[in-house]
Amino acid sequence: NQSTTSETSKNGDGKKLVIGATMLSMQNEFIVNVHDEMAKKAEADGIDLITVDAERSALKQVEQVESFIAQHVDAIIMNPCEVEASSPAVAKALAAKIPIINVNSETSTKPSAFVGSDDVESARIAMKFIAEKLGGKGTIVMMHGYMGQAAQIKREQGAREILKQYPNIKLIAHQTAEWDRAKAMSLMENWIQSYGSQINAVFAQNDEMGLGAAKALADAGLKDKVVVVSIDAIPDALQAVQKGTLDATVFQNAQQQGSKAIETAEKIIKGQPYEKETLIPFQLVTKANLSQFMK
Amino acid sequence: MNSNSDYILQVSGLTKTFSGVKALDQVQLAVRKGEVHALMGENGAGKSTLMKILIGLLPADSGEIIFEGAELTAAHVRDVMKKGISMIHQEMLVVPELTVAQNIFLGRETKGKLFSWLDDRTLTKQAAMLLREMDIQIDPSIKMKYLSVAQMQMVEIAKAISNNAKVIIMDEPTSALSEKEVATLFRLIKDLTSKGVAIIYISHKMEEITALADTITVLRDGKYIGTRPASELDMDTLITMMVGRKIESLFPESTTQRGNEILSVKQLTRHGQFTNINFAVHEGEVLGIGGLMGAGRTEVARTIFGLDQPDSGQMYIRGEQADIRSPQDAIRRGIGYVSEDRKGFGFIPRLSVRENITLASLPAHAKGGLVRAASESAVANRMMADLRIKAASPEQFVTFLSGGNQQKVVIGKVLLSSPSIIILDEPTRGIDIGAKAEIYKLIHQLKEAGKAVILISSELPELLGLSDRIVVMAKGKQTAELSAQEASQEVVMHYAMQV
Amino acid sequence: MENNLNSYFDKDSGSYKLLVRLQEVRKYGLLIAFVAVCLALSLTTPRFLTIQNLMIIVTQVSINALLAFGVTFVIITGGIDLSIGSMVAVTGVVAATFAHPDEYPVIVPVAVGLLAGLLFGAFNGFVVTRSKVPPFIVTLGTMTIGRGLALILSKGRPVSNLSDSFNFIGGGKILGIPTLIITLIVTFIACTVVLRKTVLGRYMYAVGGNEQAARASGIELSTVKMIVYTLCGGLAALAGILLTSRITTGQPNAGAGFELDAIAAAIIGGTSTSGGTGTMTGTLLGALLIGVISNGLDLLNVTSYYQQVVMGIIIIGAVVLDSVNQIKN
Amino acid sequence: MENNLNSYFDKDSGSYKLLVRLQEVRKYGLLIAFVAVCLALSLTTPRFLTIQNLMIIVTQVSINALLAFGVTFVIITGGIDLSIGSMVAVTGVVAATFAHPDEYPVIVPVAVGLLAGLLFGAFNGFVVTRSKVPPFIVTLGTMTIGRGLALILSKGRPVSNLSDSFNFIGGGKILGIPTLIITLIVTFIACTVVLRKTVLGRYMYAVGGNEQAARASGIELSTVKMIVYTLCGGLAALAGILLTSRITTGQPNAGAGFELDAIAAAIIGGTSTSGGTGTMTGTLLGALLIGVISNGLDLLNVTSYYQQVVMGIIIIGAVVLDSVNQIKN
Ligand SMILES: Nc1ncnc2c1ncn2[C@@H]1O[C@H](COP(=O)(O)OP(=O)(O)OP(=O)(O)O)[C@@H](O)[C@H]1O
Ligand SMILES: Nc1ncnc2c1ncn2[C@@H]1O[C@H](COP(=O)(O)OP(=O)(O)OP(=O)(O)O)[C@@H](O)[C@H]1O
Ligand SMILES: [Mg+2]
Ligand SMILES: [Mg+2]
Repeated sequence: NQSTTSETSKNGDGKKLVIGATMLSMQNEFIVNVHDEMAKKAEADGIDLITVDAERSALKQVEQVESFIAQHVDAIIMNPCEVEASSPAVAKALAAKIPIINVNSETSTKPSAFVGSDDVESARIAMKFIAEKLGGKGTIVMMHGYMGQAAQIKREQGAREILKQYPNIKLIAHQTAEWDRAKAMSLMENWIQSYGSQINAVFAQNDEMGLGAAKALADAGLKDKVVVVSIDAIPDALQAVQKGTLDATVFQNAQQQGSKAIETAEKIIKGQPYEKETLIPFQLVTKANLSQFMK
Repeated sequence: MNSNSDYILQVSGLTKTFSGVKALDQVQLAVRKGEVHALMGENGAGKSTLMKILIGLLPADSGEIIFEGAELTAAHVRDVMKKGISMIHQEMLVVPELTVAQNIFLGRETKGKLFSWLDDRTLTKQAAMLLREMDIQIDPSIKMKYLSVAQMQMVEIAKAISNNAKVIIMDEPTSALSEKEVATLFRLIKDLTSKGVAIIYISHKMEEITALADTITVLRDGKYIGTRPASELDMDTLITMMVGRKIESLFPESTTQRGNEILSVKQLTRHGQFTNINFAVHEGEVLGIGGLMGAGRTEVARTIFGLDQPDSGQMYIRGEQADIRSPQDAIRRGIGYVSEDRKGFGFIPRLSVRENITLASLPAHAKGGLVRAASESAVANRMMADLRIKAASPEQFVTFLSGGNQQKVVIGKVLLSSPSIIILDEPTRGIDIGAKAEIYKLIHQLKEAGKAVILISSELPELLGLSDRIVVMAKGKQTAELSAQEASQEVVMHYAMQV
Repeated sequence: MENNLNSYFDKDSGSYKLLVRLQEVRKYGLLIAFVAVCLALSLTTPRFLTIQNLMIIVTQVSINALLAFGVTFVIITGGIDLSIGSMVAVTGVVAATFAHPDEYPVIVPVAVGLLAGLLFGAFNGFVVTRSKVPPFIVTLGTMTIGRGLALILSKGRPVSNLSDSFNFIGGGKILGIPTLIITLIVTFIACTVVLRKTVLGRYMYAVGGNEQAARASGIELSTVKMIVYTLCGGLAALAGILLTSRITTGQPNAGAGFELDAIAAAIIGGTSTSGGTGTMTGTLLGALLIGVISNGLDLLNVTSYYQQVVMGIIIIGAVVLDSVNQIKN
Repeated sequence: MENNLNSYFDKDSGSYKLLVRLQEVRKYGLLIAFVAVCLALSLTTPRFLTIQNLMIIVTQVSINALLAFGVTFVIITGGIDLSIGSMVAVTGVVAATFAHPDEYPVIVPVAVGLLAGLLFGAFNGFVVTRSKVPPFIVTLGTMTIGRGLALILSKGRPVSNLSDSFNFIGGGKILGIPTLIITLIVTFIACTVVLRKTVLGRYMYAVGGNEQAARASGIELSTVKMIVYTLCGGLAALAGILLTSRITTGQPNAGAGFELDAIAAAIIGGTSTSGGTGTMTGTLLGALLIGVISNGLDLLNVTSYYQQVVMGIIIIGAVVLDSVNQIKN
């Protein structure tokens, strides 16, 4: 079969390993970071990394994996768009006997290996921080990502899990701002009109929206009274935490996810023992521990 | 009047209002089997509106239509056509991307059932037969957009006739035709009437009315004026009925001497359209260009005006060689062009009369790019008055004007760009007798004012009546240059048919 | 004169042949562009011209092509449909809801999905013909409505766990040929026949080419438009069902942005947004061109940011090449 | 005859007044729809009709309105510009790159951003006028190209850490009025003047209304089109700079989908996609309508899925109401 012949050929004449990677969206800063780490690691190990952008479309992702299979790459790294919808890609790769590694998030069909973290957990961490900060009592609003996308669903799930434990925290409004800073700003402005000083905290499902909400609150002179927490720990968000405009963000380790993904792929190709599941924990970032995350 | 059974079609009390303006006011019409019933009236009298209501394209506000003894009011076009009325529309209603055959049978392919199979081969064959019967030489399998205006018009005629209608409405069917096709059409009409088909014929050409009409109904400003047997009407009475006043002689006598040569073309050639065209025009002169359809006259005019580029040959303006690459060049050098296709090249439908009239001379009414509204309005109003443009206001969209008034707007626009050479391509196409006289007078005034006029016309009386010299073209070649004395209908036709 | 006209009639005359050829050249222009791109790719990457890769391209193109066929009908009549992407989502979610294993036979989700698409399309047609609202706004509105509906119906979550027989529809192979390719070919033929061989197709051209002329010929404009939007909805539903089956999930946010790709395919293929012209062959070629470029850029491992730049340039370039070949008016 | 004509000219006559009123009614139709929506909102939520909230709405609308003004120019000439969203991103990223604190005076990022937009727009105009490629395809191509460029220039990451003076441009207030609102008003007036009072504006209508007739009137089609696309680029740049300043970051994926909103505003405002008609007032009203609905739905805390459905229905509804008021044909 194809993958083994290519393996022998490369082992024989030292031909470079080829890994195909399909990323959720190369317009998302965190994903770009993961990818850059992958590229760095691949370069260091002398691997050819072919990257394609699924532009958040599971269909496109499935097609891209098909294309990788047709090209007989040695391994596939997939940053899935969807839990279910990206699953056929995994099945297809496995059927073609090409190892496939999921990075960052999961699919329902089990891949050869998984490197990443569980999005539900990130939201739990963020919401728990809010709950504690409010002393288990208050009113909050939540900003969703693009509705129906895996990250949105999971982050909503995590947040609601925690909210159940705090019956005195009331979610008075939740709405999508489509991961977008400008849209989040407008949404927050409208909420301020509606609820004014009623709002005690904002949970935004990503930093972009968190930053937009923080800006709107600051413009309205309410920032001191409202807790804003979001997820991803992009550089802007870290800056904002330092300035105090953002109360906390949740750090996801792009560096580890990226390099571990390549590492695992290499191990599988070379037939070495490997971790079936590498879970990289989230970390809450506040002013207190900020220094260890600032580059 | 006579008993109902004599009439195949009876209209009474028809009223139609467009955005507050009454286009038809209690109009009546009664058409007998086998007659040619001419409908006369000035531009905007409401003739087309009446016909569109008859055929079911427009709803009437009130009134009654009886066809073959049965009510037809508010019927759908398709039903009206099935019942046996068809119409040749004033504005050419063709689908350019479909072939001639497909246009002819549009709406009637295999009885028009949406999900039935098309048999284009049969359609094309039938169309070929039809066209041959009618003595129209057009390839039915060619796309409509490749035809000249005249050919399209002939296809429209074929389409209307092929419906086996009992009443055929012809709204200015000859406006794009030259003598030869007109003769064909007349023969067809004679055929049809002899079989009992009634024709409602609308035209602004008096000769045609004289030659064809059995009965004449006149409308004026949307009101019914009267119906008379053609034999009882003399021209003057008819014109008075239509216009409400008398018209002096159509072609004014000229006393001007021609001046210096302004424009000359030498060996002008555009491959596939015309070859080696040579002529000159002088100040105070009207140069007529005659020929049959497809002779290439429009193409020569377009080339002089810079809309097309010549392949070889030169143009000289006041003795200097002129390289005209665009209409801007032409306008700058004092050339004005009134196209034969006023809808296509003439006016902007959704701009007002004022905005259309000043379009080619707008910079003259602007300062630093800003339009000076007062100055613009003043010239527009003056031109509207000069040309007697009939519009509800200078702010009315040109698309809502009648054909004749649209044409006047286009002429007004060209005149305002103050040209010294004016090319008029079929300037009186579709224009009523009153307006025609005004345009003739205008041509005369231009000539008296020392302008050079190039007049392209398929109406021989007009060409002969106005031109000082006539160039005749046939199949893209210049076949004659005649002085006013030499020229007569026969002579011009002789050269126009020459190979 | 007689000779002149007869020579136009003479089918063997040079000018007649030239004219006919010029009418056909539009297609060739695009074909040349397409062949040129394929050739360039074959030369630069050996992986391009393999049966397997070509099959992948056609499979990948098929969903966009189905949508493009539908929107070609609409554009030919002078309309536009921006809601096709949302229809993909709605119909996909609806079909998926009925496609869980051991609930209904596989015909049920397919039928219900198609019905949903036809109804959605008919609604578009209804609003377009009954109101004087431009189709652009109507379908922009229903695009938003449809997206909302898909989210409501699915409660914002992907609908998964679909039966194997349903997943076969868009993901299986028959005699080694992916079902998507088979569906594409069948639909292409059907659409071509409708457009070229039926009275309905003729009326589409007539309505788009000159609405007034069509009306004056007794063609019921609103009927033709209703059918066309409904047809477009049906094709979008087909695409939605196939997509859902292919990714084994009904996704409420599937199909976002598909409308632009589909419209692009149609227009690249020579359909004019002003109506009255267009062919299914052109649209198919347009969709294939987009697919080939996107596949080729992936094969050449062009970085995704530069891919977008190159894609844009090639699309413009292909149509430039096409229109250079075209006769002026 | 004479009398008759004079009565037509009589500006005090009933029919003249009626005619003018009927030509104006289009605007009123939309205005009625707009007022109706506002009224409904004022009744259902007391927070709607407060100065502060109205100010917020106008602020939120301003970026879309600027884009819509630009695209109105283009649509009036019979064109379309799909690349405006991408231009927002490109110009925003470019401006942000020069807007870090203590590097250049604030005029530099603004000037460079505007220049980038003008160049981008001019490129659109150049390709549209030089090739026979339909504007839809050209700007679809440059939309993709622009998005790629923005990503390349920013390396896919937001460009942040901008100077306070730059952040003031779109985020500050002058005498209590947000700079965005001021810019909106000034731009609106400027665009209205260009369209209604200048030779250029007249030529835009002429080119869009009947290209051939405009050409035969001595209007240089390509010049008018070049200017129009360049203008649209300039306005997109303005929007991009303001957006970047408002969110204090240059985002490579900013402005995605903005083109649809802007075109929607223009068309809701009565601009016809077939060219030759449209006003800036209409476009502004269209943008405001969209903004008010979106604000109102947030205030009423309508669930996001239903928001989309309601938004779609209201947009169609408003334009239906508008066209019911319109004169037929
Ligand atoms: N759709 C319309 N909207 C508004 N006014 C219209 C419309 N159609 C026609 N009119 C007006 O109705 C009147 C009658 O027009 P109609 O076209 O019937 O005249 P006509 O007698 O056919 O003139 P012509 O000889 O120039 O063709 C004119 O004043 C015209 O401006
Ligand atoms: N069926 C046809 N197919 C292709 N070209 C044609 C056809 N008929 C005419 N032409 C071309 O079009 C030109 C004729 O155009 P047109 O009829 O406008 O000429 P014209 O002399 O201005 O006639 P008119 O009296 O109608 O103004 C001819 O030069 C001929 O080459
Ligand atoms: Mg008429
Ligand atoms: Mg001519």
